[in-house]
Formats: sequence, structure tokens, C-alpha cells
Amino acid sequence: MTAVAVPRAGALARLRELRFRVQLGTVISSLIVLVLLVAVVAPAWLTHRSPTAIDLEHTLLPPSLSHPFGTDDAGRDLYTRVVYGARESLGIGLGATGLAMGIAIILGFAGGLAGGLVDTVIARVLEVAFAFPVLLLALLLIAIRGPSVTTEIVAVGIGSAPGYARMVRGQVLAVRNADYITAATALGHGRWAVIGRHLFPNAMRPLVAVITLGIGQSIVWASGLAFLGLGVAPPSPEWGALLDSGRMYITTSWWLEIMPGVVIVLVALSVTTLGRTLQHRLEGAAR
Amino acid sequence: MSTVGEATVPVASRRPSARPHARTARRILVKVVSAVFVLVAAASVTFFAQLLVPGSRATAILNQQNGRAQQWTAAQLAPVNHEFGFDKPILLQYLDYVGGLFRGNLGTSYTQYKPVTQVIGDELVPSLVLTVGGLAAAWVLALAVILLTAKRRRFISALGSTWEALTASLPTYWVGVVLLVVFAVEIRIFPVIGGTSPLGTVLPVLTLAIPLAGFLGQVMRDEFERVLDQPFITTARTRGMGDTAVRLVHALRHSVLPAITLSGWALGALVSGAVIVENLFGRPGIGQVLVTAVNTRDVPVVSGVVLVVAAVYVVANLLVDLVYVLVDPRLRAA
Amino acid sequence: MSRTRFARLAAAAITALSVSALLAACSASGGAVAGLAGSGGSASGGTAAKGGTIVYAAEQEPPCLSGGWLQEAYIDRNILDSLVTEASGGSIKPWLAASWTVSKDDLTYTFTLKAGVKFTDGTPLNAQAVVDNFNYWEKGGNSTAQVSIDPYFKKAVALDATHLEVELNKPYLPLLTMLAQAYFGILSPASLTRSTEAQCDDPIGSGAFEVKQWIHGQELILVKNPNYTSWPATALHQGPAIVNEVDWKFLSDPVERYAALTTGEANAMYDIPTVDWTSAKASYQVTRYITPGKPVSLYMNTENGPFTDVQVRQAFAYGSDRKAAVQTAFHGVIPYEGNPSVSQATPGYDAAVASAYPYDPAKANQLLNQAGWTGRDAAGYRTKNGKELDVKLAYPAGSVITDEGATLLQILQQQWKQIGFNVTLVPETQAETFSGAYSTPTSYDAQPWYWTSPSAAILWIVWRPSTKADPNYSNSSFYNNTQLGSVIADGNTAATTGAADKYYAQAQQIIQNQAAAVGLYDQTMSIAVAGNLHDVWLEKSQGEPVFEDAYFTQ
Amino acid sequence: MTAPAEATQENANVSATGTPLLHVENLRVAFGDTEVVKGISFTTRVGRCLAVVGESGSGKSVTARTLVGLTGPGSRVRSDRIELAGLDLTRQSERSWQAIRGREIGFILQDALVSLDQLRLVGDEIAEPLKLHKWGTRASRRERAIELLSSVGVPEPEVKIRQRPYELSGGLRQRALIASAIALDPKLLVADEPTTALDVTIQAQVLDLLAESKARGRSIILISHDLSVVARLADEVIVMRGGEVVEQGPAHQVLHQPRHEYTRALLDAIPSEHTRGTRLVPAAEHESPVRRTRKPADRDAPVLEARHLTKVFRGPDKVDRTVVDDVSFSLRAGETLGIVGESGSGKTTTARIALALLAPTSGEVLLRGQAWSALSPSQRRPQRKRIGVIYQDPLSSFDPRWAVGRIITDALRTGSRPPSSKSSARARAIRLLEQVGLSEQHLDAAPLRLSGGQRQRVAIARALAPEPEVIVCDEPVSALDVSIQAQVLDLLTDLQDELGVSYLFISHDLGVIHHMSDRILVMKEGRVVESGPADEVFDRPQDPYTQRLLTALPRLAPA
Repeated sequence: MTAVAVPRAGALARLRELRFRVQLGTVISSLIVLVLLVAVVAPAWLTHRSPTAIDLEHTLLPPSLSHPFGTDDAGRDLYTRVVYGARESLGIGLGATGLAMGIAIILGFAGGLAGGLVDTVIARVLEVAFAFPVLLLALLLIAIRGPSVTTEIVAVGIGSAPGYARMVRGQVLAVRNADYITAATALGHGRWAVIGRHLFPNAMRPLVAVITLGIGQSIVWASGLAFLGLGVAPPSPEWGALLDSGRMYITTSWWLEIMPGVVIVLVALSVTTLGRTLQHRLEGAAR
Repeated sequence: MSTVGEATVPVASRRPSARPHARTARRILVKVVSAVFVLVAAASVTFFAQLLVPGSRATAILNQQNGRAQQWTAAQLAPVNHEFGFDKPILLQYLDYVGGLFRGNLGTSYTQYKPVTQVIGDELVPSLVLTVGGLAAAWVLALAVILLTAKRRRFISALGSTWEALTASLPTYWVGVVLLVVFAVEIRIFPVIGGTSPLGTVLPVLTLAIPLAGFLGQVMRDEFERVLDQPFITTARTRGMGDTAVRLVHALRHSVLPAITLSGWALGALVSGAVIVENLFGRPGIGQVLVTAVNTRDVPVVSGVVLVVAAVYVVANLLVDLVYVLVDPRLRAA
Repeated sequence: MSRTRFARLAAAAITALSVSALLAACSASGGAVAGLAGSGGSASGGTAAKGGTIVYAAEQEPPCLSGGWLQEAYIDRNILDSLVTEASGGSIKPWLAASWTVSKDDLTYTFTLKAGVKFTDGTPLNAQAVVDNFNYWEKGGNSTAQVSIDPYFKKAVALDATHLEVELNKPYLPLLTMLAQAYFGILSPASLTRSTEAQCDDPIGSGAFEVKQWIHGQELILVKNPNYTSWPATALHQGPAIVNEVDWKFLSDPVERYAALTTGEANAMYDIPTVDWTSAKASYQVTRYITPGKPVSLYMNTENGPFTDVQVRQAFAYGSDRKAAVQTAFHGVIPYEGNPSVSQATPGYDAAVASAYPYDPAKANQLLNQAGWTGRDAAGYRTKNGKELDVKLAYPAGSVITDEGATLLQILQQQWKQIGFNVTLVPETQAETFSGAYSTPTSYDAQPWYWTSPSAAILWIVWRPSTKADPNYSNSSFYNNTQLGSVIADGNTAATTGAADKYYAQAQQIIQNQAAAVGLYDQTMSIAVAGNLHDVWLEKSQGEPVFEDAYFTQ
Repeated sequence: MTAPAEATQENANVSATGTPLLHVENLRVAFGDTEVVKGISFTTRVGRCLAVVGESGSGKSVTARTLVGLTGPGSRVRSDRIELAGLDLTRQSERSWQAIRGREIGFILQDALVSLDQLRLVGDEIAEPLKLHKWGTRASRRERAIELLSSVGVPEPEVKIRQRPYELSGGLRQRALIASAIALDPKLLVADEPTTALDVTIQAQVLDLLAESKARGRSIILISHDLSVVARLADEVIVMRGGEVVEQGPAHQVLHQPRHEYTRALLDAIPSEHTRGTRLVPAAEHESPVRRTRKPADRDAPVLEARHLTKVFRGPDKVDRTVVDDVSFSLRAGETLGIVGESGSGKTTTARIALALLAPTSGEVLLRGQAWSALSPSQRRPQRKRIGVIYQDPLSSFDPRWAVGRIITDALRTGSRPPSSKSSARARAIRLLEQVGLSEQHLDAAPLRLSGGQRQRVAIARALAPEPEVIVCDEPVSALDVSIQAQVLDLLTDLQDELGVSYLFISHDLGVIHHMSDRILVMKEGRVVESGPADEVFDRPQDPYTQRLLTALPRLAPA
């Protein structure tokens, strides 16, 4: 029997294949996310001021070297507030997306795997849930529980869960019929082993990108709630709250509205860009 | 010419069923029943959710009539409880409400003393104009950017996809504030108080459309670039078709399919956005009604708005299904 | 987000008036009134013109035009006429009532109506119509009107077509002042018998304007009543309204309202954002009105929590530079009010009380030490027996407390932190506020609120001690002081305003000494009017804007 | 504008002369630094067919696309000369290329299911070149489309133009694609794998159609990996490998007296009735194919037995379709049973029933005489190790996250002798890899990074790991190039000799089936139309369908 030559799977070739296609956008996005993570973990590394320290002598100062984003109506340094706000804003993003994904995985897998009556019931439940857009749900929930970070997380989480649930279900259905699932069954593996070892990880893989998109979107939604006066309690520097309190000054002290807005957009954009890069890589790897 | 007949290829798969009319009727019935279920369920969930709000409804009504925030004596609450039927068991109130739904009666507003149908009916059209306009504008924007930038020179493509990612990340409300200040206050092209006038509708519609266009564009771009690599595109080129024509005649129709599906899903985002936009631009609509009703605990109005949103959702998704089949008739066979 | 200005009413007593700070052209246009009845006379701004539409950028849209909200009264003033009106200095002048007499025992009021007045539905105004209105108020048709007269009103009787008699159970000096408010606008008898819904959408009166169309969520269009004959004695001109329409736009966002004025889309606006105050004053006719009644002050929960200890309450009052904070947060536009019980615009206001509790951290610390809050935890907050000095400060966000107010509270929060208070700010949603979620002793430690009223009798409403038999749910400090109660009651029954004011001053001192409430700032109302629009004025009882005399100049 | 009638007349005159039409001299195409076509020259003649043959990566498709100026983005094309009937194609602007494409050169791609726009009407697709080149009016173009469809043998063309490509059968669809390519009767037709992915009978029809075009004096460039397809049509053949021409010459010479070793290897690698019992790839030490000695099959002990299998599927329209209809067979130890049939014949469903991945509607499958399909899933699970499976697309049958080593050790654990430790699992995995011609260094490789042949070897190793008695091979070589296919087929037969395992071998390729099978089942529309020993079925087919299949089969030897 002829031994087939080993393919060009040598270290060098593989390195070239694996090489991250470095794009400017990805680099910038990574940097922004890195700074964001520092802001979450150790905000004091990025600023020496306190986010709540008021200074009635220096209110509404425009951006300058000592106050890069200017100061607000209580003389607080806006840059510092934005830095400290990262933790809560990102917490809302992660919490809401995590909650949404948790619900989506349970419903999506139950529906996709069980099929039949269970699937029909879940599909109906999802349809009803779809009738509650994120903001509507948030309004109702906040009316019930009062505004808080937890309420925002729950509202945005539950509100975005049906969309994810459909995606998860779709993935489960697609992966369920994949040849490698059949192959594992044909090898004699049990149902739960196949689900745990093959179906779950592979169904969830493309959703990694969706999750990163969701984090950015949740932050954006939270800022919408703040606009309706339903954001977190002051003096929290949560970004949505900053946007809301800046609105009054849009024509007189623009930086109060524009700076946090730019930060929200940049962060959402960066997280999304990284998510898409990841998605393309995963898709590329699966092909 | 070979004489091997085509008969060897089974085409039985697309033979219509024996009783097509009965089947169509059944399918329609199923759709109607499930639509009614969704509507009633949505209204019911809202009905019960609002009972969870702390404090009694009678207290809320008295406080809101008198502009106070206090407790009331049982004697003061009793007439209100009686007038609105809060003294009946919850289950009975619920059954009354659901029974009313089937008769087209959504109840009476606690604050405006009008039938909910009327409260919402007045505001429905401006909201529909806003959301449908927003969706349409988003499509136009997204398509324009895709046709101009997808699979062009690297720089142009990157510009297009960056634009999409950027706009998709914009908070609706922030877009609105910036548009308002720039185009109504600084450069006075559009009115600040737009109301429902056509000119005044431009900024609200754009506010809704810009972030949505980013989303649609992202989905379309992936699909568009994939489609442009398909063999049938090469076929069209080998017939002597130019690039622009290939994009318009062949690629476009294929690449809008996922965006059509997304449009059904985007409805939630549009409704949410409408709540913000209506409040920001002082524009009448069910978004404003909703916020006011939630604030004043006007239970029937909130439930009514949810019902309307659910109905719009159901109808929109039927439309999406229809449009999908129009664009891609392959699904009709399935 | 809508910012409800809750109507606050006075159930009790006394006339007298608010200070109104009229600025710029408004006072100048006072002279241009009389000659304007027929053709457009000339005024300071240029040639006066008849007709036109005033676009008024108002704030909150009420759900109903027949109710007890201040925002409803603002509109009603322009479509309904009342029996009397209030003039500068608190004097009461004729309106629908041409004249009136009061019996010696102060129990019977006899009104003589203006002749020839017709409602806009064509029916004539007669004594019986007014009697019907009294009965309607008493029945609760307008909740604010009802509680304003309920304990005193006995009955109203029509003597003939133009004369009626109103009988009281006991003397009630503020009756006429109360009747001057728009809650007491006279409705056509036909209007009274209609459904609540119709009454809400289109109340019919004899006013200078009538409702043409209400586009919910957008605007209320008022059209001039061409047959108007019943202008009040305080009117700036004789005759029907000069403009054809008033377009009452509902714009909740102050930035947008001001923008509408600057772009010329609106001719007048309600509630100028304080940040734009200086520029507004430079470009427009700006009028500010300080509301009488209870100013925006913090109710201190004396029944439960840390503020049950008077020393802690006093320390709280000393512990922050409220004056400087109000100055900063409101950009120097809204005045600080150190008197927590009545505003500087209220008759009987005690200015000495207002200067108590200056910013004095040393004193605050000393009081807290005395009160036993001597420990400090890791975060720097004071503790007593291992318990942190926590204060839950709930506030009706967006409605009572605007964004500027929220900034004020955040500034104060930081100052309180310095002396060891851990103040948690809890914004209440409107739904929570209305539901009474923050109305019980266990739900908050401090809560800011205001209550407009033309009289210091507001003290009775707020501070009357609560009893089992007759609970006073308006006493949001849960402060039951029988001595305070009797001092206020003495004030209410005093024969002269001078005597009454002495009692009221005593009451203000007790409240301030006990720190049962902590003063913050005065509730104000302001409008800005474009340069080419003249004679828009605010009436005196509660600052209702009046458009019937207004006219444009080219 | 060319009136078709005139054109035909003109063609008749020149058909036999062999006038040169297209000259290509020293064509080189590079993508970035990689040259994929390295200097190729040829001439096509009127009424003749030039075939370009090669395996994947040979540069044949790039060559074809370069001829219509669609080499693709990032490419660099150099040549000494490309000239079509006096027209210099090396210096054309995109605009003038658009005028040439479709009118001067027609292009046919493989499988019309992806090469025609599925969302447009067939009539519009056919009329598109006419419209693009401003031919006639809307009405006349419609007429012409009907005419064209009818000329390529599509029945009821008036109906078909109002249908969409997916509504047509594979054969009709491919004809519609050809109709659109010849709409303006271009002088040169470039057909890039026009019959790949088509069933053999349809393939024959399409080739006939091209032959007809050739007979009408059109010049054809046929791109194919399949030498037997080429044999049917080509007058001249170019064999390419790695962008280079290895052999070029008249068809009969290249196909029957190949001068180059590579051409010869390619030809030898084609399985057919002639290669039965021989190795397709000569072992290194042997110069010529060696006759294998087959163990006699144990005739008396059926390993796997199917009795009257029937499978009915209910479609979404609630209509029942019988996909497998009363199929019986028995597979004996050490034997290969071939199931052959075209798409939709039910052969894959039969395989899935045999694997008990699908329950039959009626009938049963027995394993060594014991119940198999009738077992409950939990009863069956421990037995599964006795039947292995190899799929057409090995890559999709591997969990994309797993490396080769994990795939194989996972299979080892399901066998009757699960490895006791990590190291023994590893050792056995290496042994299996060596058995299928791979080595230890493949253990950590991701299947994605392996070549097609290597992937199929991994799949075979996985199937062997639990030491099964039967392996179901479902189209195991259909996606492979002919030389790789030969290696895999050789491997399978070697393993059978070595281990005595039985194969249920499913393929649409009659050559492969004939090469591999001891006995054969011919399936059509769910039914077995003929069965028997391989040679018997192939040499003396009884059923008309089998006969038709065999007639349609392209062969190297002129039919």
C-alpha cells in the first residue's frame, strides 16, 4: 500500500492559513475594547478623579487638557464619569445578553430537539413574546419593579430573548441534521452524549458573534430607557444616564451629550466589529 | 437528439394535493386561530402584569385625577372601585376584559374616559406612517449603500461596511437629538415642531431609519457578496452583462431575502424606536400614548397598545411571508 | 418624559397674592390696552395687527380638560370665564359677576351677573347656570374645585335671571380668591350634562376661545369666540380676542420648546430651561412667576428611620450648602428657599425662618455626635450600634423634580456624604408616584415635594395632625404635633390677616425648629414671548397664561 | 445581429474544413505570486471540439474563464496571442468584452441549478443574451426563446419559459442553460464541466446536444475532469496538471496511446468492468496492474439481510411518497454488494435503513440473523459497533471542532475492545491511520486542512475503529478526483482482503460499482429493477432501465 504524502500541513503553511487577517478596523476595535476592559476592572488606572466629586467652581467647562470631555452641571469631570460608567453599562450589556441567551438556549434547544407539541407550544410562546418589543417590556417591568440596573437587565434580556431563541432553534435544527451528528449516532453514542458533545457546541458556535452584537445593542437599548427617564438612579455615571442628563445642554454645552454618545457608539461599534471578525473566522474555519 | 425520455425523472414532488381548497382553507384557519391566540395572550399577559404594579388602581386613579401621591381612605376608594369594577374578583374582571376583546371592546381609559379603541385609533395612523416610513427609508438607504459599495474596490467596500456597522451602533434617541439640533435648530431645513406634516415627518423617519439601515445593510452585504460569487452570476457575465446590470438584475433579488426576514424581526426595534422618536419629536402616536398610559397606570390603554403592537406584528409577519414568496417563489413549492 | 406640574390647591382660607416678577415689555404693553378694541392700534413693537395664530409651546398634555391639574387650569383659563378674577395685590375684581355683596355674618354671598353673556353653544348665562356649576363642583365634577369649597359650601340659589345667592356653613374668607382660579370656570348647563368624555375633550364656556380641535399627542387648537363680551376687569383690552387662534402645542422636551421659539415656529413658550435663561432674557419678553404655597422642600420622615431623631434632621439641614447648590443647579435663575413650609410668594411668609440652618458642617457633625452617630465605617459613613446612617431620598423624577432638580440632589448628596450621611437617591417613576408606592412611612426617609396654593392656609393641609378617625395623608413628614395643629387652626379662624399671619409665622418657626421639613427652592413658572407678540400675561391666582389680549405687530 | 437561419447555412459549408478559429499562444495566468496557468497554447477549429482535461487545481477552469475575460479579481493574464477569428482578445476593454461575451463566445457552466438564476423565469434567462445584445423586440425574443428551447429538445417550450429553473428536471434545466448559451449562435462554445453532477442518462443527453452543436459547425472547448466524457466528444485533448500541459494531441491518440505517464495513470485509474479485480494504482514495486486474489465469499452466512423494506415519507403537503419500495437483499461475509441508481432512486434511504438510522415503514433488517431494525434504540446502541459507515462528504461527517486523533479515538471507544488508557488509544489510532495510508503526524490535524483523499482515509479509519463486520459505503468516492478515487478504492479492497469486512457499496457511478462489487442491485424510483452477480448484470442486462443506463455510460473505448 502506498503511503500518501503528508500534505502541506506543515507548521509554516498552517501558520499562514491561521494568520489573522489583520485589518485596521479590527486593531482599533481591539484597542477600544481593551481600554473598555481596563475601565471596567480598574477605572482608577485611567483617571485620578472621582466620578462623583462635585466642584461648584468649575461647572460646564468645555473640553480641555485637564478635562478632556469637559465638566458637567455639577462640576464633575465627564471623562471620569464615562470611565466609571463603563462597569455598569457593560454590566447591563453582558447581563442582558447573558440572560437573553440563557432563556434562548433553553427554549431553542427544547423546541429544536423535542419537536412536535413542545416545539409548537414554544413557537406560540415566542410569537407572543415577539409582540413585546424591548422598550414596551421595559416600560411594563419598570412600572412594576421601579427603575434599576437589574430591571434594565431583565427587561432588555427578556425583550431580546425571543430573537435569540429563534436563532438557537434554527441552529439546532440545522446542526441536528448534520452528517457528523448522524455519524456519531451510527457509532453508537447515546442521545444525550451526542447532544452534549456535538450538537450543543456546534449549534452555539455561530452565536458567539451574535452574542457580541447583543452586548453592543443592549447598551444602546439601555440608553433609550434612560431617555424615557427610566434609567438607573443618579449619581450613577451609567452612559445612558449621562446621555439623558446631557440632552438639556445640547445647544449650550454640547460635550455633555456628544462625548458620551460618541463613546457609546464607539464601544458598540468595536464590540460588533470584533464579533463580526470572529464570525467570519468561525465561518471560515467551518467551511 | 437523444430519445431518453424525461419521464425517468420524477416530478411528482410538486403535484398539488387532492383537495387543494380544503387544504388552503385549513391553512388559513390555522393562521387565523394562531393570530387570535397571539393577540389575546399578549393582551392577557399585559393585563396581569399591570396588576403586579404596587398600589391599587383606585389609588392611582384618585392620585392622578387630583395630582397627588398619597394614600386614600377606604371610603374615598370605594366609589372608584365600584365605578371601574375593581371590587369584582380579578378572574371576573379578566373574563370581562377578554370577552370584551372578542366584541371589539378594549375597555375604557381610566384617564380619558374614552373607549380605548378611540384613544388608540386616533394615534395609530401617525405611528404607522412613522414606522412604515422608517422601514421604507431604511431599505432605500441600505440598498443604495449596498449597490454602491458592496464588492467594489477594497477601500470603497470598507467604507460601506464601516458606515453600516457605525449606523447600526447608534442609539435611536441620540440620532434624533443630533438630527434635530443640526437640521432643525442650526440649519433650519426641517421644523422643530414637526407634528404630522410631511416635512416634519422627515427627521423622525430618518431617526428610525438610519440605525435600522445599518442592520439591514450588514445582512444584505454578506448575502450580496456571497451571491456575487455564485455560478449564475458568472453565467450572466458570460452572456455579456455589465457589472451594474448584474448587481441590479441578478444579485439584488437574491441578497434581499435575509433582510426581508429581518424586517419582520425589526418590527420590535421599530416600535421601540417609535416610542422614543415620538416622545423626542413631540409627535402623536401610540408610542406617546403608551408611555403616558404606563405612567398613569391606565391599564386598559396599555393592554390595548400591546394588543395593537401584537396585531401589527402578526400582520407584518404575514406580509413578510408573502413578500418572501413573491421574491423567492421557490418557497411556494415547499 | 412628561413633567407633570401637579396642581396643588388650597382648601382653606385667605386672599392675598403672589409676587409676580414681570420683566421687559410686558409691563410696557400695559398702557396699550384701551384703544385696541376696533382696529389695531399702534404699540411699542410696530404696527399692531388683528388676527393671526399664536403658537404656544406648552409642556404637558393633560388627559382631560375638566380636572384638577394646574396644566388643565392653564388651558381652561382661556376657554372658561370665572365669576371673579384676582388683580395685583390680591384684590378680587369682577368678571362674570358684575358685582357682589357679602352678608354681615360672612355666610351669604349675593352675586349680580353681567347681562347679555352667552355661552359658545348659544345658551345664555343666567343665575341658574351658575347654580348648576356650584352643584357640579360640589358633586365632584372638578375634584380640585370640590375640595376647595367642600367643607364650607352649603348651597347656591338663583334669585332671578341675574342674581344668585351662595350660602356657607361657616365663614370662609378665601372663597372669592378660590373662585378666581380656572378650576371654577363656569360651564354651559348643556355642557354639564354631557358624558365625562365629551366634558374632557371640549368643555363649553363663555370664554374668549373655544376648543376647535384636539390632536392628542400633538396640539390643542383654540379658536377665538367672536361674540365674546365677558372679559374680566383685569383685561388689557375690551372685546373679543385679537388673534384668531391659539395653537397650544404639547412639547415635553424643554430644549425643543426653546428651539421652537428660537426658530420662530412658536411665538411663546412655557417654562424656559434655566440654562437658556440669560439668552432668553436678551431676546424675548420673559416673565417669571413664583408660585405661592409650599415650596419645593424635603418632607422628613419623623415616624420611621434616622430622621425620627430631631438632631439628625437638624444635622441634615446644616450639612449641605443648599443655597450654593440651588444657585449652581438652576444657573442662578430659581431662588433658594430656606423656609420649608411656605414660599416667599405666599402671604404670611416669615423671612426670618428662611435664614435658619446655614451651611455649617461643624454644627452638623456635632449634632450627629450628640445623637450617637459616632462610628464611621469603611466607606466613611457614620454608624450607630453598627448600623449605617442611611437615608433613602425618594423623588418624583421628571414631574416634581426636573433634571436640574436631580442635579441639585446629587450635589447635596455629595455634601451630606462629607458629614457621614449615606444618601441614596431613588427616582420614582410616575406610575409609582401615582400608585402611592412612596406614600407610607416605611417607603422613604426624605422626599421633596411642592404644593401650590394662594394662601398660607396650605399649612393646615400639610401639617394637620393625623388621627385615627381623620387621617391626614397629606402630612408626608408623618409629623403629628398637636401644638402646631392648634397654632395653624388659630390662624385659619383669625379675624384679620395681620393676626392670622402671626399664627402662621409661629407655625413656620415650629416646623423649621423641628426640621420637620428642609427647604430647597421655590416653585416657579416662566414664559418667554417673541418680540412681535404683545400682551400675553399671567393671571395672579396661579400664573395661568392669558391670550385674549395678545396681538402681533409687524 | 445574426439571423439564426443564415448562420446554420453558413456553418454547413465550413463544418468539415477545420478552419482555425481561436489561437491561444503561451497563456499564463497568475493570482498574486502563484502562477496557476503556466504557458499553454492551443488552436480550436470550426466544427471541432477541444477538450481540456485535468484534476482539481490543474488550471483548466481558469483557462476557460480567461477566454471570456473573466479570470477574476486579482489575476494577471499574459500571453503572446489570443485571437478569435482575427479579433485580438488580449486588448479588450470591459465594455468591448461585454459585446463579445454571449455573441462571439458562449459559455456553459456545470449544473444549471446553480448556474441559472433560480428566481427568474426560464424564458427571461434564455432571452437575456438576446436582450443584452439588443436582438429583436420583446416579443421576438420570446419567440426565439421558445424556438431555442425546442431546438435543444425541451418539450412544451411555451410552458417551460414561464417556469423557473428549479421547477424543471435536471436534464431540462441543463438544456435551458445550453439554450441560453447558444441563443446568439456564437462561433465558440466554452463548456466548463457541463455534465458534472448530472445523472448518467442526462449526461448522455447533454453530450449529444453539444455534439449536435459541433456538427452544425460550432467550435467547442470542453473542460472536464472526466476522461470518459471527453472521449465521447473531443477531437483534440489537452491534459493539464498543476497549470502545465502534460500532453496534447488528437483525442484517440491521447486516450488510447498516451505518451505521458500522468495521462496513462489517469486512464488506468478509471474504474470499469476492465479493472475489476485489479489495482487501479500500481503499487510502487510493480510496473503493471496486478491481478488480485479474492477470497471466496462465504456464501452461506448472510451478515446483513434486508427483507421487503419499504419506506414512505409524508411531505409537507401531506402527500405520501414511497421512497423505498419492497427492497430485499442479503450481504454475505467478506463480500461487496453494490447498489447503483440515479438520484432519487432510493439508494441512500436504503443505506440509512440498513444502518438503522431510519426505521422502515414495513419490512425488516436482520444482522447475523438477529433483529436489527426492530430493536429499540437502547438495545441497538451496543450493537452499533458491528456496522460502520463511510459518507460521500467525509468533512461534513466530522465534528468541525475535532482533530483527527479525537475522531478516531472516539470511535475506538465505541468498539468491543475500548482502549484501556489514553496511550493505548493513541497507539491504536496511529495503527489505524497507518492502515489507511496516513501516519502519526495526521493525529493532530484538523480535517479541514486535509485533502479530500486524506479526509476519506480518516473516515475509513474511523469506520474501521470499532472493528465492524459490515461497512456501508454511501458514495464514498463521488467527490474525489479520479486518481484519488483510485487510491481510495484500492484501499477499500485491500482492507476487505485483509479484514474480511463486508461492504454495502452505494454509488451512482456504474464504473465504480462494477469495479468494486461482487453482486449488484440496480434501483430505480425506490424499486430494485435488477440484481445479480456484477458481470452478469453488466454483460447481460435484463431490465430495459439497466440497459439504458449502460448505453448512456460514457466509455473510453468508442461506443
